[in-house]
Amino acid sequence: MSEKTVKLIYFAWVRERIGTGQEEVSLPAEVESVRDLLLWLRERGEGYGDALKYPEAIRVAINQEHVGHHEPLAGAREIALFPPMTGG
Amino acid sequence: MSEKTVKLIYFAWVRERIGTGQEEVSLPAEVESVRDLLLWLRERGEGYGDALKYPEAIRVAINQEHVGHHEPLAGAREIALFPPMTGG
Amino acid sequence: MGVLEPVVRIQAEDFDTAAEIGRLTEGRADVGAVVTFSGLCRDEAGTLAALELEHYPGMAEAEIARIARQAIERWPLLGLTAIHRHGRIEPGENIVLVVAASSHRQAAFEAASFLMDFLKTRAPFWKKEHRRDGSAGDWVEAMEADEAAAKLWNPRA
Amino acid sequence: MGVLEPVVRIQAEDFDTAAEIGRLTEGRADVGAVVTFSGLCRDEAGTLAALELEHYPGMAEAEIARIARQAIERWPLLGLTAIHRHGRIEPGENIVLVVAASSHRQAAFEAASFLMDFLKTRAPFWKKEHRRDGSAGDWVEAMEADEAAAKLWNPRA
Repeated sequence: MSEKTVKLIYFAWVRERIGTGQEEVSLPAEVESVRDLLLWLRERGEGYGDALKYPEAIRVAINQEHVGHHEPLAGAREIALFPPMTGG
Repeated sequence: MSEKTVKLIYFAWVRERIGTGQEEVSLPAEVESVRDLLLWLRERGEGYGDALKYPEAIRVAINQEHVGHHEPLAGAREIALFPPMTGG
Repeated sequence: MGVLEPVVRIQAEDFDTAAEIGRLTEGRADVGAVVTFSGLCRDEAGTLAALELEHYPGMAEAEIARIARQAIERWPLLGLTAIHRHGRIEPGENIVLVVAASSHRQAAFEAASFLMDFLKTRAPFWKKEHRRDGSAGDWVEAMEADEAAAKLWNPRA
Repeated sequence: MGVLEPVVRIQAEDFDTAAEIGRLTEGRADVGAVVTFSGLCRDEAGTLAALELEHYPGMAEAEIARIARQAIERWPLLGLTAIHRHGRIEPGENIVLVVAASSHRQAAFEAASFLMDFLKTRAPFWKKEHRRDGSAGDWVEAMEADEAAAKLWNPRA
């Protein structure tokens, strides 16, 4: 039943749609992977639903490193969600 | 029997071996191609023989454009002989 | 001599390309080739007022340094610099600079090109357009061509 | 708008890379990518005192301009500059500069690389080494790798 607290950070249109740049959340134990997190967050409200409507379009970094959607969340302190990058 | 006068220009070790940077020469009518010129010049003296011992190693420009060894000399006013380029 | 450490900077202010070349070449005579890439903000046929560049502080530096270290492993480099600006950038202004120094030109060209392809697809930066007509700007969309360019460096991956 | 004319200069004095980038980018906002290549004199592990660069006046400019026009035909460039020095050049000093500007990075990278490969193999310049120990210097030999690099741009030729 251990809930874990992580810092979520959002960028670009993910941030705009969710309506905040970052927040602390307590994740239920059954949210084990990146994909689980995206589906769980999507149900948190309209902004989240709008931002995460197409979860496969969302890029994710755990502790400031890119990860795939099957990555487990174990050890995650900081999880960032964002659209594909457009730097350079 | 028409002899034609052309300006010959030499660079790098071709210049050093021949011992001059440029000269005017009258070419016999039978010297028709670049290859003919290289073989004819090679017989003009020791420096020339030394510079043009391996004619296939010599690069040639006619009127300041690179040409191959089969190029005819017709229309040539300025013919330059030099080793492979090493600029850049 | 240890492994080369790349110079990586994320900054709001403009950079000085000549100074960055000088930093990699001055006081040494083993560098034979320096390639620079400067990326500039285009005005999109006059419709763009500015780009707003958002980034992920901390990860932006770390990710660019990771890409730069991959380039250093892959090519015999003598210097490697990557500078990426953030904040508001107007048409004609610089956005990004890469400088690669090596003994020979091929390594410098390839490393600079590699670094740019991966900066485009892996560095956490996002561009938002501010339009000259005042209309709400869009977020620039990632280009599939950039993904494809990055993938070409690892054809078997 | 006519066809782009390349900037080609053969000179004894050093060049200013930042000024040459500025010449291609200032007062316009359609340039998105600038690639520069600087070729420098290496000291060959401390044995070299200087290079003496001989060139064919007239043809050097003409040939570099021909190569530059080929690049302009082949890639959508917005600016192209090639500067080659002659005379005595010491280790650490600049020898050659190429600057290519385009809307997008691939054209700028490829055009700069193309120009360098052909400068190496077609521009009428020759390097003589002056050795630090005062011994008679050799003429630098052309490298087969440079010929091969140039040929790769026209695989069917």
